[in-house]
Order: sequence, then C-alpha cells, then structure tokens
Amino acid sequence: QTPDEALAALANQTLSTGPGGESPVSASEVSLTEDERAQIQAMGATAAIVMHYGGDDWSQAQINGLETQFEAMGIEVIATTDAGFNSAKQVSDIETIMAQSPDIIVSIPTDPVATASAYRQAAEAGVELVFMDNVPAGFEAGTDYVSVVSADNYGNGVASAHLMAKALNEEGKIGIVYHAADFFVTRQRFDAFKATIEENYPGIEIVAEQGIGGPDFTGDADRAASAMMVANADLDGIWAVWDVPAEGVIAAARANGRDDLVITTIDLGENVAIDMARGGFIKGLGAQRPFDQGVTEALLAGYGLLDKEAPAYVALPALPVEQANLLDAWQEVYSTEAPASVRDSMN
Amino acid sequence: MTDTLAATRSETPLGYFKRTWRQNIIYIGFIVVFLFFALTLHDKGFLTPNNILNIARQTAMIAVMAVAMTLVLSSGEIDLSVGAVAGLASVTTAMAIAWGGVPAGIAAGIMTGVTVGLINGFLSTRLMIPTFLTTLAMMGIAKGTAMWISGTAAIPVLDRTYPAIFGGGNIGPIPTLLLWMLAVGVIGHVVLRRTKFGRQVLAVGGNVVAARYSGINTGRIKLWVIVISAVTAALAGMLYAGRLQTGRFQLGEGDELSVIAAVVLGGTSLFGGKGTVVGSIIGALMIGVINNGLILMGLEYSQQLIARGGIIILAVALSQAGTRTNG
Amino acid sequence: MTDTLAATRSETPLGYFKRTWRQNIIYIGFIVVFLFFALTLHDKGFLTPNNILNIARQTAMIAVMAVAMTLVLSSGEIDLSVGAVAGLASVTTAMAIAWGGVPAGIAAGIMTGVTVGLINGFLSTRLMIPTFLTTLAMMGIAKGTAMWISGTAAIPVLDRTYPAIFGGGNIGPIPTLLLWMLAVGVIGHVVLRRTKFGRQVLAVGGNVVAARYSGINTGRIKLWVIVISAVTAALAGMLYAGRLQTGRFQLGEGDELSVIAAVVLGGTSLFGGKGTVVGSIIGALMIGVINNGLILMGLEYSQQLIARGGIIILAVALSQAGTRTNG
Amino acid sequence: MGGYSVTDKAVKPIAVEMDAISKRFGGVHALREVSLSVRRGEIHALLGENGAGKSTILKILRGVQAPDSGGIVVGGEAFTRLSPQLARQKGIGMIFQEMSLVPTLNVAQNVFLASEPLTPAGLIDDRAMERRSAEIFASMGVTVDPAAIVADLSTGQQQLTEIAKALSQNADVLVLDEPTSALTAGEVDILFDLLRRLKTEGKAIVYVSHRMDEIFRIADHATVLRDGRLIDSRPIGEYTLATLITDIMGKETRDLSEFATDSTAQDEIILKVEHLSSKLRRGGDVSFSLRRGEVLGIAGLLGAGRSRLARMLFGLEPIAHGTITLRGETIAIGSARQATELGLALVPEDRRRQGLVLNHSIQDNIELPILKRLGATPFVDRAKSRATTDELIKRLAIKTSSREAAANSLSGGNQQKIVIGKWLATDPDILIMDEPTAGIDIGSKGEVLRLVRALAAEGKSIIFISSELAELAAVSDRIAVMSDGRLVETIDKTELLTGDASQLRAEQRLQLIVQRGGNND
Ligand SMILES: Nc1ncnc2c1ncn2[C@@H]1O[C@H](COP(=O)(O)OP(=O)(O)OP(=O)(O)O)[C@@H](O)[C@H]1O
Ligand SMILES: Nc1ncnc2c1ncn2[C@@H]1O[C@H](COP(=O)(O)OP(=O)(O)OP(=O)(O)O)[C@@H](O)[C@H]1O
Ligand SMILES: O[C@@H]1[C@@H](O)[C@@H](O)CO[C@H]1O
Ligand SMILES: [Mg+2]
Ligand SMILES: [Mg+2]
Repeated sequence: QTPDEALAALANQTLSTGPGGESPVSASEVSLTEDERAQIQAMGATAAIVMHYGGDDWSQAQINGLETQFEAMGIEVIATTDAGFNSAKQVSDIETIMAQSPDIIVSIPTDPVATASAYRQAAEAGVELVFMDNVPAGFEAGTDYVSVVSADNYGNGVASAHLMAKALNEEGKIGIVYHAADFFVTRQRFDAFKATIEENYPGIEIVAEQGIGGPDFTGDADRAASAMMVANADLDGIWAVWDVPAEGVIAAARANGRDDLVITTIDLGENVAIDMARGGFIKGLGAQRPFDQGVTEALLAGYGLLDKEAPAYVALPALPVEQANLLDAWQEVYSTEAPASVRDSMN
Repeated sequence: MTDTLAATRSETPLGYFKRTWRQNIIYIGFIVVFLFFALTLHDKGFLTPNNILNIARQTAMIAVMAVAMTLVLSSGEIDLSVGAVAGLASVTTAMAIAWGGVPAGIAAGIMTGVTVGLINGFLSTRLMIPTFLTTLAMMGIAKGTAMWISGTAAIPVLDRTYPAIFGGGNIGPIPTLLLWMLAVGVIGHVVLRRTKFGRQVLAVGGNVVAARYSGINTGRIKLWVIVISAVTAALAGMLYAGRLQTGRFQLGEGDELSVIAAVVLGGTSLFGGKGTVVGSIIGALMIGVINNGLILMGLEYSQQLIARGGIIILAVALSQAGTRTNG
Repeated sequence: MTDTLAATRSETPLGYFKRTWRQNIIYIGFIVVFLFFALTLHDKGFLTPNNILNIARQTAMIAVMAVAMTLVLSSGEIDLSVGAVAGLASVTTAMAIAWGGVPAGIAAGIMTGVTVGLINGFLSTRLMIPTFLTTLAMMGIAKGTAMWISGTAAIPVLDRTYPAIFGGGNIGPIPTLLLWMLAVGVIGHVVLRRTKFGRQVLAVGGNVVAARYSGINTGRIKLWVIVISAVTAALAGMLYAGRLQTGRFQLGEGDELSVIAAVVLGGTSLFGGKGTVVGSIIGALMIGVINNGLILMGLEYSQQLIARGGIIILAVALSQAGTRTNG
Repeated sequence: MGGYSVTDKAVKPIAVEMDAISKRFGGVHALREVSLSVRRGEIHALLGENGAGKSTILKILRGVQAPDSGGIVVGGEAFTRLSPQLARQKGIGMIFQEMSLVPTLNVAQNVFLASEPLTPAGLIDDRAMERRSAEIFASMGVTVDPAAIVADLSTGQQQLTEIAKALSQNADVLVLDEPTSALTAGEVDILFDLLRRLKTEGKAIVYVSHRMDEIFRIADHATVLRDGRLIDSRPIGEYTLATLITDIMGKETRDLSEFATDSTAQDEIILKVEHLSSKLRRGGDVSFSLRRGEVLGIAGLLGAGRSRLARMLFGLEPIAHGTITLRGETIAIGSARQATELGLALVPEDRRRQGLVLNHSIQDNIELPILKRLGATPFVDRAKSRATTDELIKRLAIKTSSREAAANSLSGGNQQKIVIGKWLATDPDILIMDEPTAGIDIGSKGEVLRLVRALAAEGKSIIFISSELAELAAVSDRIAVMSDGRLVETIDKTELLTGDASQLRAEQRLQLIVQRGGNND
C-alpha cells in the first residue's frame, strides 16, 4: 500500500471509536427539522461554552461554529471560558457558569478524571451536556450527556504519518514533537502517528522524540526541533502534534538552514497553510473540521433540549491536506474561502 | 499590629480610620467590587448563596497559600514554588491513597511539603541562595517530579472519605473548603500578630541586620517560614486532590502569581516587614469575585483578562486617591 | 560598578578577584555548565557552530528583555508585563505590516511599547500603585488586548524584508538576532554604568530617600525605567514576529519569569540598587544553554524540568561556596 | 524677625531667610511659626533638645520637606516651598542627620551623586570622580577609600563621606545637621578648620550639634528652638554655657562636671578577654578584664577597632584568635542570641541599620530583644510589653505621640533613645554601649550617663565606647585606649585626674593619649 492509497482509503472511514467503544456516526446524519427548530426557538434557551484552551485557530473555529448555529437556533450564548489546560480552573469555570443555570453546556474536558465531579453537578442540575472530543470519566451517553462529537484524531494522526511518508518517499529519519501531558486527543494523534510509521514504513526511522509543556508551545517546539536537528544532522522530517508547535518547528528549520526539512502536523491553521501554499516546510497535515464540529455540537444540544434520541458518538473524518487540495480543504474546514494571505501564497 | 490596640488610646473612631485608612485599601476595594457585581449581576445569580459559596470554594486554595505567603513576604523572602508544590502534593497524595488509604495519603502530602520546604530552606538559609532562585528552581523540580511519577496522567482518588474531608464535601450547608480557609486564616493571623514567632518574622523582614543584633536567629526564622509555606502549599494540593478527586501535576499551575498578587493586593509589602493575613484573604477573595463576576457577565475570555486588569487597578487607585500626599 | 576602577588602585589581580568574586558567580557558573555540556555532549553536536548560534537565537528575546529588566530591578521596581507586552507587540506589528507595510509595523510595535510603558509608569509613579500590581494587571490587559484584536488567531507576516531585519535573517554567518542582542546589551551596559541616568537609576533603587535628597527626580527616573522596559519588551515582540513570521498573543507568554530569573541569576538584586547588564545576558545564555543541553541529552520533558532546577541551584551553590562567612 | 543687633546687620548680608514656618505631622506640631535668618560669612548654630524641630526646619530649607505655611527667601527670591532640585540650584547644600547615602554605591559615586563629572563623550567619568573624592578627603585630612562600597563603611566613615559630599557641591549655604555625632576629636578639629575657611570665603553655615563645647568653639550666632517654637536667636557672645543650656532645656540643668566619680567596681572579674582578634581584620590584639559594677570606657581614633570589639563580644563578628572568659568560664560566642542569653547586651553604633526596624513602632522595637520574657507561652504578652515600653518612654523622656508611632517618625535623638531603651529592657549583666549618646541632647545625655552609673552601682558592668572624651572621662572607672585593632593602654580614672582634678584637664590628657595611639612616652 502506497501512502496515496492509504490516504484515499482513509477518506471514507473513521478510525477513532467512542469513549464506550461506540462506532462513530457521521455528522451528516445529525440534523433538525424545521418544526424542531421552531420548537427550540420558542424555548429561549441559553448555552455556555467551556473550552480547555483558546490559543489556536481550531478553538476559534469551534466557537465560531457553535455561535453561528446557536444563533440560528435562537439560543443565547451566555458565557465562554478558557481554562488554559488547567483542570482546576475548568472546574471553577463550570461552577461559576452554573450560577446562571444555562440550559446547555458544550465543553471539552481538559482532564476526564479531575473535571468529572463538576460536570456531574451540572448533569444533575439538568443541564444538557454536549462534549467535544472526549467525555468525563464514568459518564453514560444518553443519561449523563447528550453526545460527544469528535474529530477523528486517531485518523488525523494516521493521515499525517502517511503524508510524512509520501513526502519522504518512505525513507528517512524523523523526529517527533509531542504534547507532554496526558491529554486525550493529542495523545491519540501521537499514538496513531507512531504506530502508522512503525507498522507501514520500515524505511522511516524515528530517531528523536521530545515532549513540550507550554504555555509557550511555539518556543518549546522551536528549542526541541533545533536540538533534534543538531543532534541528528541527517534528520529528514519532524512531526508536530498541532499547528502551533509546528510553527516553532518551522522557525527552527529556517534558522538552521534546513530548507529541505519535511514537516507534517494536525490542524489547518492560517500560518501553516501559508507555509504549505508557499511550498515551504509543511508538506501535509491532517485537518480537523472544527467549524462543522461546532455546528454539529450545537445541533446535538438541540436534540437534548427536545429529548430527541441522539447518537452517542459522532465523528468527523480526518481530512488529509496537501498543497494540491489546500484551497478546497480550507473551504471544507472553515466554510469560507481561504484568506488572501493563503491564496496569494500559492505558487 | 496596631488595630487591636487602638482602644487603649484615646482616639476617635474617625481618627483611627484616617490613620489606618491606607492599610485598609483592600477592604474598600473589595466592597466596591462586590457591590458593583451585586448591582449589575443580580439577575444572573451572582448573589445566590450557591454562587457565593462557589467563590469561596474556588478561592480557598489560593487563600490558604496566601496565608503562608504573607509570612514569607513579611520575612523579606519569596516562594515561587507553591503552585508546583501543590500539584506535586496532589499527585503524591492521590498515589498514596491508592496504595495505602487515607492516612497514607495525608502523610504523603504533608511529607511532600516538609521535604520541599526543608530543601528550599536549606538552600536559602545555609547556602545563601536567594529564595527567588531556589524556589524558582524548585518550581521546575516539583513540576517535573509530579509529571514523572504520574507519567503526566491524572491519578484518580477513588476513596470517598478523603474528598469529604479535604475539599470536596460540605458540613451542613458549608463547604469544608471554606472551613479549611477559615481555619488556616485564623491560625495565620494569630501567628503573625500575636506570637513571638510572628514578631520575629516581621522584624527579620523589616531589618534583618537589626533583627540579628537583637538576638534573633534570623536564619532559623526564615527556614521556618519557608517550611511553613511549602507545607501549606502541600495542604492546598491535598485540597485540590479532594476537590477534584484527582492528583495531577497541572493542579496549582500558575497559582504562585495569583497567590502573591492576593497578598500584595491585601497590603503586604513585597519588601518585607509588613504583613496582614486578613488582607491577603480578602485579596484572594477579591480576585475570586472578579473572576466569577466577569464570567457571569458573559464576557469573552480576552475581555475578561482586560477587565480583570482594569478592575484591579481601578480598585487600588480609587481607594488610594487622596492618600498620595504621604508618598 | 567597581571593576573599571580596579586599575586605578594598587591591587593585585588575585586581590581583585577575591574582592569581586561574589559578583562574578554567574560567569563561573556559566563556564562550569558550558564545560559540562561540552564534555558530555560533544558527540551530539553541542559544540557545533550551528548549535551555538541556535542557543543565541533562542535566548535573544529573553536577553533583550533582561537588559531592560536589569534597569527595572536596579531601580527597585519590577515588571511582570514584559511577556504579555511582547505578545501584544507581535500582534500589533504583524497587523500593521499587513495594513501598511514594514514602516507601519515598526511604528505600531514601538507605539505599543510606549503606550503600555506610559500607562504602567503613570499608575506606578503618579497613583503610587506598586509596580508589582500595575504590571500584573497590565499582563492581563495586554494579553487580553492581543487576543481580542487578533481574534486569538495568528497574524501572518508575509513581508520578506521584515523578518530579515527583525530576528529572522543572517548577516553573513551571524544571525541578526545575535546582533540585536549585542546591540541592546552594549547600550544597556553603557547606560547603566556610564550615564548619569544609569547612576540615578541605581541611586533610586539603592535608597530612594537619599536619591530624592540628592536632588534626583525619583518619580521621573522610575517612569523612564518603566517605559524603557515596555519598549524593550515590544522590541522583543517584534523580534518574535520576525523570527516566526507571525504575530500571536502567546508569543512571550511566561517570559517574565525567565527574564527575571536571568537577571537575578546574573547578580542583580531584587531589592534594587545593584545591577549588571552583562550578568543578565550571561544569565539568559546560561538558561538557554541548560535548556539546549538537556534536550540534546535526550531527557524527557519532566526530567528536563527537574534537571534544570537542579543545575541552576548547583551552579549558584558551587560558585557561592566559601563566600558564606560574609553573610 | 530674629534677635539681630543693628551692628551685625550692617556687616553681613542675609543669605537665607525663613519666615514663620509651620509644620505638622499628624497631631505633632514640629514647627510653629519659626523664623530663621542666616548670614553670609557666619556660622549659625541651631540648638534645641531632641524633637525640638531642628531637622525639620532644615529639611524644609533643603527642599526635601514642604512647610504647611510660611515663606522662604533665598538669593532675594521668595518661595512658599522649595524642591530638592531647586534648593540645590539655589546653592543650598546639606549634611543630613540620618545620612543620605546610597549604600549600594561606592564612596566616590555618592560624593558626586547627581553631579557626576563627565567625559567629553558625555559619559560618567568614574576615574575623575575617584580622583576628586580622594582630593577632597585629602583636603579634609582623613582617609576614606573612594572605591569602597558605602554599606561596608563604619558610621564614622559614612559621616565623613556625607561631609565630603556636601563640600563637593561647593554650596553657598551649607547646612550641617549633627555632622560630628560619629566623629572623634581629631576629625572634629579638621572639620572646624574647614568650616572656618568656608566662612571666610563668605559662605553661610548652619550648624546643629548637641555637643556644647563645639558650639562655643565654632558658632558666631545661635538660634534655639524648643517644642517647635523659636525661643531666642542671638550672637554666641551673649550666651554662657549656663544660659544656653537653660534656653535649650527650659530649665537649669547640671552639666557633666558635677559627675560623681566614686567607683562602684567590685572585686569579682566578670569578663576577661585575652588577645582577641577579628577574623575580618587580622592583626588585632585586645586584652582586658571587667569587674562587676565597673564602667570601662573605650577610646580610640576612628577605625581603631572599638566597634569591632563590641561586635566580637556580642557574637556578631567571627573571632580569629583569643579567649573570652565570662564568670570564670571560657566561652565561644557564636551569635547575638547566645550573647543575649549569656546576659550581654549591645547598644550598636548605627541606630538606623543595626538598632531599629525603622517602620515598626516603638513598642515593637523595644519588645524585640525581650520576647522570651514576655510570657511563657508562644504568645506575646502585649500588656506586659506595653507596660515596659511606657516605662522606658518615661524613663528616657522619649518624645513621641504614642508608643505606636513608627520609629522613623521620631527625631534622631529620640530614635537613639529607643535603642538604648530596648537593651536596658533586657536587664543585662554586661552592657556594651557603642556611641550610645550620639545625637542625644545635653539634658538626656546627663540622664543616660547617670543611668549608666546607677546600673554600675547595682552591680552591672558596662563597656562604654565613645568618641566624646568628656563623657568618657566623666562616666568611666577606667578607660582603655584602642589603636589599630589593639588595646594599647588602660588608664585609671584616678590616674587621669591626678594633680588638679579638673574634668577639662583630664579630657585633654586623654585626647593626647588617644591621638598618639597610646601613652608610649
Ligand atoms: N516624618 C515624620 N512623621 C511624624 N513625625 C515626625 C516626622 N519627622 C519629624 N517628626 C516629629 O517632629 C518633631 C521634630 O522632629 P525633628 O526631627 O525636627 O527634631 P530635631 O530637633 O531634629 O531632634 P533631634 O535633636 O533628636 O534630631 C518630633 O516630634 C518628631 O517626632
Ligand atoms: N559582621 C559585620 N557587621 C557589621 N559590620 C561589619 C561586619 N563585618 C565587617 N563590617 C564592617 O567593618 C568595618 C569596620 O567598622 P567598625 O566601625 O567596626 O570599625 P572600627 O575599626 O571598630 O572603628 P571604630 O573604632 O571607629 O568603632 C565597617 O565598615 C563595618 O561595616
Ligand atoms: O484538537 C485541538 C488541538 O488541535 C489543539 O488545539 C489543542 O487542543 C486540541 O483540542
Ligand atoms: Mg534632628
Ligand atoms: Mg565605631
């Protein structure tokens, strides 16, 4: 199987499974009828968005999708919070929001264990919970929460591995810059990338792995990547766990005069898109569809309000992006045309 | 130190207020901020008992650490490791509970604090490395250790009694966290104001040379203060573990800044010699109220950050207006 | 302050070394750490010119801010907002470049620094709010503003000349970042040691009453120092924007602690009156060398954190051994 | 205003005129409509007991404090207040009582602070600064290392630096607020020569001191304040020592010459010191023994090692060689805490640095060394502490609005009294006093000396270090003379007073011995 074939196969399947092992339902199957919409409109419901981290295009696009869809459903967003990857802060955020008794909370838990009791409190107060990517420990779909909508993180990890292999002609030495924290989605990608390379590409050797802790993920990645290139003069590629660290890897490659370095990552941020458009270091990435994810979550919240039976686990497939499909991919991911900065950079 | 004595002298209440007004900035600021939110957010549940208790719960760990930090700053030192130590203690406690039950957990948490405190204290008072550097280094060491022994994972606390005592439960309608905060606050206040130890802490911070010339073992006082700070940070970590039923290295991350901010806001000098535990707790509550109020207002995170900074400055500036001539 | 004068007095080199040894801790520590890595990591490319230049590049922003922070601490103040201001300036610069090209970008970056500095300075010197609080509040305000105007997105810098000048390019084999660091360092050193302004900064930090009695306008000196710090932080942000070809609110996040650590490590007192720009730069480089060396060693992130803390303590403790009697 | 005679007026033009200056600090009236005019070519003594308002009016003149009301005329221009910068421009230079040096800078940098010589490139010329500082010190006839960091200097050297700083400004009006409180006779002589020279150059000089002999040696005119009010202002010739003291104190006071000289020393040797030398400055050698009930005075030139000796005895400076035998037992004193427990006390020479936590209250300062005695529990018995404080405030006549007042809101002399008080409260067996009367007014000085004698009579032993030979001669049973770290001679008081028993003669003989560094003829 060549990388291209593998990527093509990937387009039609979702590799991640739900928290309870549920097989994924496609987002396209989630929808509301005109009637249902009107019913929701009439409720005058309120919603809160509780994020884990707000520092990238992915989070912004999620919030965008949610706000857009909520507005269309006549639901008011009364609070948006950002925990900066800190579970204690996220618990406080949930508690605070509960003072306003929102009808809906859409959230991504920083930590399935630590935040569980706070979500539990909300669930018991009758709030409709919809999760992104990941659910708190011990939560049952249908009873405790409505549904979880996930990007296919495992699939994205796989995609970025095939893209790496493709750009390297299945041969070379690579390094990995991963998230040094036990965070569900970033761990999934890391596992998927590594497994895919090790199983499918004997010609590719992983010679360095380095975790980064944040909050300055770009700077951390820059230092890590620089050191990798110094210690392994013959390094051919580096994988970064999402686009923000990838930008640090780009800076390092540039500074070290390694114009030939191949970088792949996850998430279609503007900066990595520009680099890809220019034919720079980023040869490929697995895109999530954060805008659609947000829209789907909002719709599922509607299911909750109506007590309509919802699928337990909805997943959006991974979208492998290369220079060739960049502009279309942008359209698909963000539901808007790529910005001029990206378009003008296409060579 | 002066308030309790006012009565012994012939001074009008107004005179007393005028003399101590500057030290009481934080109380005025706190009231102003609270009233502001109470008025603007009354329909958003700000004043509901549950929300008020939430604020107390969310502030408790910061407040607990702020009590000890008041001693630290009063003695002219600083402790940047408290947040990381809290995280480490949450992990060691959770691991020990899993291994040997609640007593083991409590012992592990406290031992974590004692160990860290002795190392910090030894480096600072024997090797004369400024506490800024020792505790900054310790911040990394504690965080690294917590990540390492937990494999960066969250360690669940499955025991039911532990959370009930440490941070999770309620006694009647009152959250245990509130009781912890009150207990630590009262003890800290009495220690700083009423005990010989507290007097020595303030003297060491006010003028270390004069303290030494007065026969105070300045090194030992500093050592104690540093140990107390670390143990209190560990206690905060144990409360985090109880509240979240989890030990995790990230718990407490960044708290050092909130803690020091609460203490300085409360009127304690960064340069030593002056400290008020009550002020520190009010300082912590004020930050808690602001955080809570801004979220309830429905501001975006970016706007919350801006507003929080603005409110802190405004509260201090307003209460400071008119006292400038003394500068 | 005394080193340039040694020659005028009859003193043996050994005597001079003994007298100034304590101030030179950082140099000794730096050499020890460097040699340690050079020996253990020679086969991993630690000593390759490229790696050395990498260290310089990665350290440049911290070093640049550390130069101004040396003035700030010397004057007895503190600036916690530098990291957030760097982030904000990276965003304003990137946005202005997109709108009006490089000159607009440079103007926007510098204006950001000036504005923030004037606000910080005004609040601290006119309203007498401690800089710890003003700059902490500003940290939130700057970060919030950066998030807000950028919509938390990264703002790409598409222009090609800007990165070449600010942080991205090389002149011959030498990275421009290194030149920026050297230029700022030399200017800072001369300002602090050889100008009236620098002397007044040290006087204000050493004894503000004495400085005022000597006819120094202490408020104005502090204002200037605070403005210089903000402008330098903005410059660091502009260098970030050049190096990463992006403006983003997170750039510089957390740098305040690294910057202050570098300065304190370098021998500047947190309590004012004493400062060395060269020490601060070496302090920054030392942190850079440690970060780099530990990654090259292949340690895990958690182990790096532990080792970094340990090495900092060890380096300071070793070089401090034997000077304890003076304590 | 003021009490000038017509003839005076004709000769010397007025340099500065302060008119009806008032100043309050909270409830304290530091100054009530005080006027002061200072003439060129004249040394004008400003006198008054501790807390009379001397420093306050001078700080107003130097622009570092603002008056509540009143006016100031300098160089023909009228102001309601001055700023430090403005005062400096107007040629007003000042030596502050609570020295205004930057401890982290070196001597030369302090001397030229805010008036640094520049190189042609506009940079500070540190070499020139050191050179010129050295020249100033040379012209003063003293040696201070211009490159030494001020924090490392002794109080006396700091005072010399402060003087050099004021001189370097070449001021037209030179204000000296107790410039000699830490100086020995030799330096005082040098300073007076300098002041006389400046006077002939037409400078106006305001001089504050509690040492009455200095006033009569140097001043042309005297103004007396009491309780913030102007009492009198007249040429010095119109005063006698007795009338001047009466003006200052508001009542007649005995002066030192009436001091009882009967020794109260008992036979028991309580402290014996043999061949003591400091680790921080090698080459010292001090041996003496101290009896119960004895007052041992210690004299010496500046830098003779007297303070070092005090610190060594009190566990604050490491000892290189020698033995200390206390009550028959050889001991090693490792810290001040240990020394305190052994029944020692030290009133240190630098009240601001070593003696007080300046922004703490009087009571807080006084209770510091006696915390152990304030109750058996970990809690401070505040009632007992209050009682002790109130008693000391009364006993030492400390002028303050309350025991809660911060130490640094008190006048210099009153601060010094707190330091004495806090160590008296420990009820030590051996009391070491290092320049205890520095800055204390004549009335209180007599009280302090009487107190010392009373303690001796109770069986306490006192080591009394002083640069003021008159009081040394008055209070001591024996006087040890130190030079260059060594104790070179011990003179019995009776020996000093042989022949004719005049206090003055004794003082002069003592000075000769001190100057020579021992009676080696
Ligand atoms: N900053 C201040 N705050 C409050 N009170 C003050 C302050 N400065 C001076 N005072 C008070 O003003 C009065 C006059 O003090 P001042 O220092 O002028 O006395 P002085 O004549 O110089 O005394 P001394 O001989 O002891 O130096 C004293 O009662 C003193 O307590
Ligand atoms: N442990 C210490 N505590 C205080 N001062 C010290 C100490 N070690 C050294 N010094 C410094 O030593 C120097 C000697 O000053 P000191 O007053 O003791 O001189 P001295 O020779 O005793 O003079 P004098 O006879 O005039 O008292 C001072 O600059 C003092 O600050
Ligand atoms: O999926 C996102 C990543 O792309 C990054 O934003 C970190 O948070 C995760 O949830
Ligand atoms: Mg005075
Ligand atoms: Mg002395």
